[in-house]
Amino acid sequence: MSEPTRDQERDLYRKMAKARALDIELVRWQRQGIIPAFPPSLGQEAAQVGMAAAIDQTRDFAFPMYREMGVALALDVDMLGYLGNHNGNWNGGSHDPMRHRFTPIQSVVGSNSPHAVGWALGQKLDGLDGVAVAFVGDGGSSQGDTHEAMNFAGVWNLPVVFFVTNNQWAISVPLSEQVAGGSIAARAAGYGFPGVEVDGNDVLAVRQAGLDAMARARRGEGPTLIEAKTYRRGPHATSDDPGRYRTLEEERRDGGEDPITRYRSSALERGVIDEAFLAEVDAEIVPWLEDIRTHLINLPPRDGSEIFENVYAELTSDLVEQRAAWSEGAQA
Amino acid sequence: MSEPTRDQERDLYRKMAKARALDIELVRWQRQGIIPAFPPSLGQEAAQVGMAAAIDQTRDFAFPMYREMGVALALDVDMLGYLGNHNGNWNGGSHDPMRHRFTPIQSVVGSNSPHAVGWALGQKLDGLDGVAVAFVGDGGSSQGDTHEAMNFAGVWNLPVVFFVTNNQWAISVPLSEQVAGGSIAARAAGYGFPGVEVDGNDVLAVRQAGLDAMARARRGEGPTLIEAKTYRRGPHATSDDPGRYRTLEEERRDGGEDPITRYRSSALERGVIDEAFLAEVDAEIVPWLEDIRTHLINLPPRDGSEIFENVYAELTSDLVEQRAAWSEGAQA
Amino acid sequence: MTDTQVIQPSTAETSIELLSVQQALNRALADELAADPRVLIFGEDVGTLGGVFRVTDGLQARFGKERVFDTPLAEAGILGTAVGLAIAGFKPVPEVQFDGFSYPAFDQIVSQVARYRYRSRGRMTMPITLRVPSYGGIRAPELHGESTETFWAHVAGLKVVSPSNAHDAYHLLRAAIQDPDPVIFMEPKSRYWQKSEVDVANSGGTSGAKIVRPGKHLTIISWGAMLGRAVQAAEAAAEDGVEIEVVDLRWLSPIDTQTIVESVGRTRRAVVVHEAARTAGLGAEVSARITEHCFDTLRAPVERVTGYDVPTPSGPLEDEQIPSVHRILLGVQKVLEYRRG
Amino acid sequence: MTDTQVIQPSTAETSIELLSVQQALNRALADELAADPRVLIFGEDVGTLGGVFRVTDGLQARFGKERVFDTPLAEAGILGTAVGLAIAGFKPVPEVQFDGFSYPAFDQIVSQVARYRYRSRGRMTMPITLRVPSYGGIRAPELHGESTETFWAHVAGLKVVSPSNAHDAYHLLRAAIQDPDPVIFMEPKSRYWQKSEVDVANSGGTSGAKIVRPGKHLTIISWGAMLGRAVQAAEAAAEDGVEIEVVDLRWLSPIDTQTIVESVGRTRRAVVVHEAARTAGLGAEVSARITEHCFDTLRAPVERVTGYDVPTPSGPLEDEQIPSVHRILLGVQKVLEYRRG
Ligand SMILES: Cc1ncc(C[n+]2csc(CCOP(=O)(O)OP(=O)(O)O)c2C)c(N)n1
Ligand SMILES: Cc1ncc(C[n+]2csc(CCOP(=O)(O)OP(=O)(O)O)c2C)c(N)n1
Ligand SMILES: [Mg+2]
Ligand SMILES: [Mg+2]
Repeated sequence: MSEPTRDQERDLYRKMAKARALDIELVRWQRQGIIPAFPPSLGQEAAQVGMAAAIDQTRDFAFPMYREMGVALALDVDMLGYLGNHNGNWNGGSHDPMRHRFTPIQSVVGSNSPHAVGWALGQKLDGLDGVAVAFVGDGGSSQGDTHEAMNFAGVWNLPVVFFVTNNQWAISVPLSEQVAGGSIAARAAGYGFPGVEVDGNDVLAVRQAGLDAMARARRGEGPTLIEAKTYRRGPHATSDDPGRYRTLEEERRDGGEDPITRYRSSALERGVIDEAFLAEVDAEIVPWLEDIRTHLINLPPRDGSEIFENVYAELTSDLVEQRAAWSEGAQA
Repeated sequence: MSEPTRDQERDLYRKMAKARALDIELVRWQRQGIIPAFPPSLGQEAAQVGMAAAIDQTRDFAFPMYREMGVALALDVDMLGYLGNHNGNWNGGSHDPMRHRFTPIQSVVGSNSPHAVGWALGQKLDGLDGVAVAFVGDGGSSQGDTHEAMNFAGVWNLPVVFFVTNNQWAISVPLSEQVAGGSIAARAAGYGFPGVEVDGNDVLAVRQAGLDAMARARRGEGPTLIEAKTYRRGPHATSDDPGRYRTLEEERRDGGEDPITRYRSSALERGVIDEAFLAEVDAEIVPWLEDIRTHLINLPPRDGSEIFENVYAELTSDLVEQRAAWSEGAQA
Repeated sequence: MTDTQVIQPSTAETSIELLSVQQALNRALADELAADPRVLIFGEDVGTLGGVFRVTDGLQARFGKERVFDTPLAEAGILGTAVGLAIAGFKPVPEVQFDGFSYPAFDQIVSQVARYRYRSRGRMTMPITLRVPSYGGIRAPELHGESTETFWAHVAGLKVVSPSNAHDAYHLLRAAIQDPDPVIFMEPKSRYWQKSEVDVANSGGTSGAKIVRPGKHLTIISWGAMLGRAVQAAEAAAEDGVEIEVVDLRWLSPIDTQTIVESVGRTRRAVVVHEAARTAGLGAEVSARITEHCFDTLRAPVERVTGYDVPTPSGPLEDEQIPSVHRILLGVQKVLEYRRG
Repeated sequence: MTDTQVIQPSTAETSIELLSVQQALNRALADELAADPRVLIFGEDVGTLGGVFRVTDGLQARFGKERVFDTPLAEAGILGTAVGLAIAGFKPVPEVQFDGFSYPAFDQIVSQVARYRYRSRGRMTMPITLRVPSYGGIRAPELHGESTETFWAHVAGLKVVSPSNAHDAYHLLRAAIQDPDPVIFMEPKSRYWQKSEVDVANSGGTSGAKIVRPGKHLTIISWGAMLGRAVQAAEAAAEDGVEIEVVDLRWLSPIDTQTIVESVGRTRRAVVVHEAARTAGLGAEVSARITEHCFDTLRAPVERVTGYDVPTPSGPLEDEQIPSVHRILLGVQKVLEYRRG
């Protein structure tokens, strides 16, 4: 056990609160037409901020899917760059993935886990002690790529943590129709490494499970699968209408206690935070959101010619010609 | 437990002996240039004949890979048709897969399991009680398709038996570098259905495990994974040279007792068979092999125009043209 | 060659209706489910939700969870399941949620769906229709706007069809489902909400290509979501007195060479328009076929107006990639102005 | 565009050696492993066994299990691992055992390997070389004799190269590994055991296409295992006084249009030869490009001599599918005899 310090706890709270606030704003901005679409993390803040707290960005590397906004935020990823994915500025986000050690957002469910495995193999070959963290969904656990990655990781005893956010839903498909056996954590035993189930709405528990798994991997003891059980409180994305597949009553019943309220009460009770701190966080959030909003709105559109860049290290002669044709055609 | 009758036991022995004899002949025929290549089942006869004995061809359906010659034989699949795969007459074999309820031979490792799942779903939808049997190798267990199939089968509680022949090798890759955790049977728990490990060199044990799993599936209780532990005593295929990756000593050590010798001793001891029966089987095998050999040698080559057939239900106009061009070009 | 008798739908009272492409597809699925008890619909979110584009809306409620159902999130598993169901005598109509998610199922489609009839010498047939919401035009994220037709058209054993309007959406989907061979059905997702007249009782023929606008100066060949822009370009050109014939290719495999060649034989000039990347796009095949058949009559090389050789961009940048009416007209102009050197 | 400086191999004493394609490839891998500590080789059976075609023979023994290693049997996992290794700064050289087994990795190749540079705006590069024993010619079973070039050539972000002889096998493989972009390296498996002269010290240039035989009456464009037959056809034609120029395309993406167009500009007639199915084969692209550039000079439509639109047959039937010298000559004759109507 590595008990968090008071500052660390405050940091956890601050990040969860910011993630929540930004998440709510992003949905609002989508309604206002500022961004075209967004997949909210509402209710997953404890899982996301808790796991991020276990990642050491001086040496580890995160392989997210598309619903890891809270992880990005907690890892101090350039949020404007990150959100560039969601406002259509650049698919995957335009944050620097090497500097932030956080890959571009991934849109093919399941395909990121083998990348984490390859990177982890690289650490082992280089004699380094970084750990790869693959973010997987309950839906993502069904994909063949996820299985192949876990098997590789097990065979090679690699420093990878498969962090499975079991939010009970893959768009409209509930866990019972997605995961045979019902437990994703239980899959790990089949690969010979530990599968840990953790209350994904308990930020301290997630952090601890994350730290344990990262330490284990760093010691060369191999992969861990963490299944953080939480709930996707919002729609799959802003375009989704959950009313078509679950009732509000079910949402209330299955969502459980809000992870932020829950942590706030406990932290207040334990004297880790106080009303003054909460007021400070609230005060911090307002201008921060406003700042992101202003920048997002003012983000200049990308020049169309960018579609020709970074296809290859150098423009091919075909692309040189095509770019010329494009610039003719663009004068519409 | 359903104890085999004396006739059933004799049948098991006869089929193992025939499978062995044919297997050895096929390797010889390959050396003689009668067939271009063959993947021997040497040492896997107990696993193959044992499982086949659990399949009821009036209602079940087998989804083999490419090393299930003993299964085909035990299921009375038209052997000349089946061997057409290996002599280059028709890829997949030209036996009637619907009549024999045994699909064409599959050459993409892992891809057959989802087919078994789909067929099993069809049984369930039709209210029938057939069971699909997917044949999987230790190597095949690594493929994403195998995982997806097991998860589907578990979620839908389908009548499928995943019969994994763990013969310790996938060409040159040993189990320890293939299967994380070391046990394929252990994977089943992660999907919420039973995983049974059975001595794949004990024909009666395999048969019993097969019967249990088939009965369970037929009762609507869902899938079972059977891991039959055996050993690939021969090369991966006639073109392979195992000396490059394992020593003869290792082969002797890891191969264990020959499954046929072992069953013969036990059956003799228990009085189920006697020397007269053994002589009868031996006498039967010789002309049977000769018959297959003669027919294989005399199998007329296929007419080249067959490449245009069965691409679609009807020849497209492109193919009509191309067949005409082919017949011009074929006059070389 | 791909002609199929379409069963008269029971619902047809007045036969012409104004439907969106999404409604027409939904109707076609419902009519097929009703007409043939072996038809099954499955995929991610196609059941309770009715599909992310609502193409399967209401079908589970009407036909039950045994006919219309959700699967776990695994495209290879979905297509592999379709193969098994086909062996068991069903007519599977699986969906992959977006074009780019056909890639995880590529092996099952190419090595299994396309070849099972061949491998089994006609004994195991694959009357599978894979619905693929396709092409760009909705500024979606990466891999949600792919034009995959080349991949399938190159694979023997598959048929590929793509409607450009609601009427064809209805009839071609029914024809695809009734087809004894596997069909990749590419839905123009940017047209889902576009309404036009559908005559459910009279298909007007579901085989081959269709001349959707006659003309005599030049032929544009296109399909799917691009067809509309081709017609707009033709309308714009008409104002300048240039009469463009527009051929809706519809079946991308097998290609109806005859209709194309007859048209270009008359117009002597051709432009092929598609969204997919240029190199090895289906436009190359169309171009090669036209040249092979019309070499003497062609007055200019066949012009290809296509996406560029870049990964399909997402968001607003997508607009740079998809041929605009302006770009189509530039291509037309180039062909019209061509003079032998 | 694909030009790369090839590092002088340390082993070169006398610079010309007689090597088989398999030996040349093995040598190239050894020299790259020796020259660059970031190069890694992995795949099914490439380690202890040295590959089913022995292309990686001896490399594990020489460079160790950390540089040359076996993987579990899972192609998507292999390519996904390559992506992660590339992010970690390695130069992965994975193998899929046979062409048809690239299909299970299709998604990782097309959606990940090809796009990571683009997606990350150049910050995460993919210097991956995927070795694919390719094409037919050894009468192997199904899916062991596929010609997959169209699939890759259509995908922006990938390069595709295929040697036709031992010299190019050596130099093109080294160039591919040194290339900063992902390269699909299609090895002509039927030529593995064919020996020819390799000048390890002098590549003679690794970029673009190569005119391997000059001629003035007609140009044949081909690549990989078919190149040899194209040359044989040219030799046979020469006996009748027909001088055929043979272009070895080598890089199937990006295509060296200039070399092709210059050649056809001179010869005025062209035949493109490949094993892959005809429809949407790379021959269509080559044909379209030639016609676009040489419309005025062409004396006959570009002829395609290709595999038929059937699943690649296996065993002896494979011979029916792969263009024979006779079929190439029929194509040549057709073009030579073409007269405008
Ligand atoms: C390979 C693939 N198939 C389908 C989709 C479409 N899709 C996007 S998100 C999603 C559900 C994912 O569920 P889960 O993994 O549980 O993650 P969550 O959305 O709950 O965070 C689906 C089906 C996709 N992006 N990739
Ligand atoms: C998808 C795929 N990848 C690679 C191969 C090449 N290959 C053929 S058999 C084999 C090993 C299979 O091992 P296993 O599943 O254990 O079956 P066994 O050969 O032992 O019966 C390999 C790699 C293949 N046929 N299919
Ligand atoms: Mg989920
Ligand atoms: Mg094995």
